[in-house]
Amino acid sequence: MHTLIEFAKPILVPLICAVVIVAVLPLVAGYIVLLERKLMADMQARLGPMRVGPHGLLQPIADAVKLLLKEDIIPEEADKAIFWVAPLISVTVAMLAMAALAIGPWFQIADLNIGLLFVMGIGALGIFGIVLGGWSSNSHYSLLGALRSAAQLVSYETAAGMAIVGGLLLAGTLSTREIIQTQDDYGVWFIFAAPVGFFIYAVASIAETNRAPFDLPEAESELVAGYMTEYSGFRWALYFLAEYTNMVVVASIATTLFLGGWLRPFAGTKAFDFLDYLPSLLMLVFAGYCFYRVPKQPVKIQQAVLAAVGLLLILLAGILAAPLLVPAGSLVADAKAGLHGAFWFLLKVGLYLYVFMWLRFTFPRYRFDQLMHLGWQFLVPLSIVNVMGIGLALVLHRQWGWGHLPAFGLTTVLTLAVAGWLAWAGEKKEKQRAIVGEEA
Amino acid sequence: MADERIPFATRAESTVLGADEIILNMGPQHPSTHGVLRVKLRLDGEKVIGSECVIGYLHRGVEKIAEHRSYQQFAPYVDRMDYVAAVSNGLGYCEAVEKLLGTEAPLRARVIRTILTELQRIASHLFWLGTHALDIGALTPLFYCLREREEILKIYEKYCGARLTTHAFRIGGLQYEAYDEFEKDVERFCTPFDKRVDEYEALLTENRIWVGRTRGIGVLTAKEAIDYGASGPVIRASGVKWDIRKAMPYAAYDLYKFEIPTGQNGDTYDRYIVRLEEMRQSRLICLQAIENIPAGPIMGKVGKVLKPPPGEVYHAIEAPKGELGYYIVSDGTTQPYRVRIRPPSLINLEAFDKMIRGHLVADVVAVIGTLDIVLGEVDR
Amino acid sequence: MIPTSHYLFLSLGLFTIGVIGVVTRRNVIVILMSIELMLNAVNINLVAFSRLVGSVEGHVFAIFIITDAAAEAAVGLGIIIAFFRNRETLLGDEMDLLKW
Amino acid sequence: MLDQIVFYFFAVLAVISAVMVVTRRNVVQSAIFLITALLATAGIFLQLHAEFLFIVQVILYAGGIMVLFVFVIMLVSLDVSLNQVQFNRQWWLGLLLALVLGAQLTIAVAVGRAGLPLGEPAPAKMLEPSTQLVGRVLFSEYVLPFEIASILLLVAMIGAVVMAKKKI
Repeated sequence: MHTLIEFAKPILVPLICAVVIVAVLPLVAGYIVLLERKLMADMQARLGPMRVGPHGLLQPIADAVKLLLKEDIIPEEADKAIFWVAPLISVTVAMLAMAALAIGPWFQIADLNIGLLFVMGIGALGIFGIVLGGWSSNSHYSLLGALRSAAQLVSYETAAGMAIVGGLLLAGTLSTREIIQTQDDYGVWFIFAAPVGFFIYAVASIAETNRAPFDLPEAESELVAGYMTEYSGFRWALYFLAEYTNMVVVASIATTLFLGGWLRPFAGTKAFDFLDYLPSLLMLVFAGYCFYRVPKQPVKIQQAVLAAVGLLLILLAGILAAPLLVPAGSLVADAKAGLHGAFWFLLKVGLYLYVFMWLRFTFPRYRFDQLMHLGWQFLVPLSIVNVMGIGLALVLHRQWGWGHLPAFGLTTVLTLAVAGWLAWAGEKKEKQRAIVGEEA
Repeated sequence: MADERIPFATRAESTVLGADEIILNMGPQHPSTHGVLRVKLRLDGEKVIGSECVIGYLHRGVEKIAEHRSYQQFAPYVDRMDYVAAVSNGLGYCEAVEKLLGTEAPLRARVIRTILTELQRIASHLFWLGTHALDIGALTPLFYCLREREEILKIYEKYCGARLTTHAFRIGGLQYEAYDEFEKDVERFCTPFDKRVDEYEALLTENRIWVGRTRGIGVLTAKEAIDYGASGPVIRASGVKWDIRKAMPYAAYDLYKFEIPTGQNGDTYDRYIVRLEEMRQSRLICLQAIENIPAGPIMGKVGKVLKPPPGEVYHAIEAPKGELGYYIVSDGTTQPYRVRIRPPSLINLEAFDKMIRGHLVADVVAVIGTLDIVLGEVDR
Repeated sequence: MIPTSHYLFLSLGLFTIGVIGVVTRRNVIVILMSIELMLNAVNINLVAFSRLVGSVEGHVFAIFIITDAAAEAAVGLGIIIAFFRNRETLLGDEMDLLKW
Repeated sequence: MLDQIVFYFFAVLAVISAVMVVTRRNVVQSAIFLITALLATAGIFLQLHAEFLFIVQVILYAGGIMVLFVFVIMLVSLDVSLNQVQFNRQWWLGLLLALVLGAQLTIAVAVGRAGLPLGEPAPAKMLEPSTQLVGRVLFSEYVLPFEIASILLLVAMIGAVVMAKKKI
């Protein structure tokens, strides 16, 4: 028995993690959608889903059931086999990318030494799901949407890749685990060392996941729903799942590389150790809010559901607090790294996604040529300059013995100056073009 | 518009690359053609090199119906043309028939008509702003705009019981006296409305993406605008100071002070600015009007059966979308011999091809949006 | 342990299939794809030998080959697009003009 | 054991996909099978502990070059070419020659395999972090070829733009 466990151990842990991810991700995606709808409603002076469950808490489940039961329509003229396979490619690839991500020090499927590159590379395959889906639908809207999408993904992958290279220069490794370890050693998250790089990655990642203001491929008002136009029911849901998984993936990359992964803010400073209690407190506050709302629910069953949610949150708070309360050395106390790491990681991912959504509710959509201009004439040059700047800072720091602050401060200012110049030049060119256009 | 530029043979085998141009059919079922407009676009890649609007999907024969209804019976039908600005439609029709009869509504009726029509202008522009922004991809302004529009619709509901197709006016004046809290309600809406418009502006006016999407798009010079017979905000954005409220005052507009906002470039951005400014001006008119609503009757001396003397009349008002004209011919019976309506949406839509050529597919929705068309009015 | 010769057999199998594709198919795009297949077969060879010898130079050369394949695909597809635009066909045996 | 399973699985997958690439009538299907073949090759790279090459294969080959192919296939018309004869008139001659070539190579390998030791003689430790190793070799010994390759890419890029643009 013992030998069996020993034999299975290296396979078992990743397997469990993988199963957890595959099983939980659709649910998480559903609740991200709910969160998005609720946030959107809040910003738009309305309530959002309120009917299914208290405050719409069960809406994602209802949606999933509806989508599963919907008729699966395949257009007559479509290339059936490819039409079937395309959404599967999208989903598989998006989930595969999760494999190398370290959600807390305990929860990781595989710590590859090409970690981040693996995530990027596998993510790049997702484009086939989109392109093939759009092509096989045999519709102008789908095809245009797919082509736009492909062009957009390829363009912004360049900028995102170069931004990541900047971060990797700082880390000196590709393994996700070691990247976070390096940030712990430095005592500073890379966002503070390379803010421009983070900015570039943030913009490019929005574009890569086809989110507003870069959601041209599915620009509802222009191309109906882009490559998804002809899809319905479960296949459509798969595309949706892929999109939200991709959002989680890019948020995780940004968290890992720039936001310190599972590290608590001020992880190295003893004076800030009280932050360890924050997770439990946060859960308790949410739980308190749930209980406060319970009597106001109209129906018994809704009250029960909301109370259950509150209890769940209290349970989570207890789990998060337990390692802090028991004396060090026991197994429970050791679990702190894993549990709190996962909490902070997910919190950062959540905040990143929140910014995504915030931007979506605020901005109009770019036009395709404007999008390409922004990508190729601003972000790509800037990301190259950013890499050079970080390289310069590292040389100044390591070989010339400058301090962290002057070295990175100087290069950041330089990079920002280049950014300003690029923006100014772009503006000028745009104006000239407008004048020429008027004359012509 | 209807020339034979596009042989609309669907080239099923035409591909994006193989043919120099592809033909894309937008609508009639398309989320951003504002109803059932169908636009056939001739594309070179993503560039529009020609377009044709196909209309008539919402044709209900409004003008023909008029010939078989008495003058009063026809009044509710005009509300169904521009259904987001039903009050303005009614005003134009009632005033046209009054002109035919040679009477005029009492002053009190005219002032209340002015207030309601200006509120309708605000409501129409709000709805336009929301949907236009939505077309360009900004989700949030729509809900802000609908929030304010709701207040106006509530005023209508209190006034006449209906929210959308109100049938608020009667030939000769008003059927309903303004309810007790009317002034207060209008004031409660108008006073903070200025800040609300600032809110929309904060979201859009200086927004780089919004400016990039609208500036220089769908340009219509002053001369072209006049040639196409455009009216309303479309012509004013091109720099022509043409507003029927000033040029040929009707209702009670001559009593109030207001500005005619104009633009210079005649592009989508200018039309946006002009409409926002118009909302502000309408608010000022309303505020001026509720200060002093004269007492008196609300209904002029009009008989139960209308028999206008034989003759013809053309009366135009400044509807939210432009010049809304009614041409009515009477043969002395209780039913009009002929009614011809000049819908601003249709006439403005004719400039569409001129405005869109050379732009990209994504600009099509921007230009359709900026024209502020309502298909019910285009097709009648 | 897998004998290195198995990698070689796999590689030559893929290579031969690629050659067959190049010499028998008419569609230019398929021909181009067959060429990619051949380049790919060579890569397997290089990496297998690199493993055998215990150095990474084979990897380096494989990277160069992939670079070359990218360049080739870009230019080749550019030519195909230009050709298709002018002749409206994709058949290799109709590519019988040196200039137009 | 696992090693063998992985290798033979990917090898069979690669060969079957390759056969499909050259025999499919529909070019899009050919392209999809080519992607599968390339990914199978990537799997073999992984089995050979060439992680960096694995990801290069996935990003560049499958994610980059094949996207280009699929893009072009979608841009050019397919319906016409579906009904055309897919093989050359002298296909039998080509096939014959190709098979002769294949036979020659097979004989060469079969004869020479005696001289090849079994795989895995190199210490696994040395090959483990192949990313760093590849980087070091690439940027020290092979810097010149690397730069030449980048020039090649630049030239190819310009060439492709010149070729594909309607009017310059």
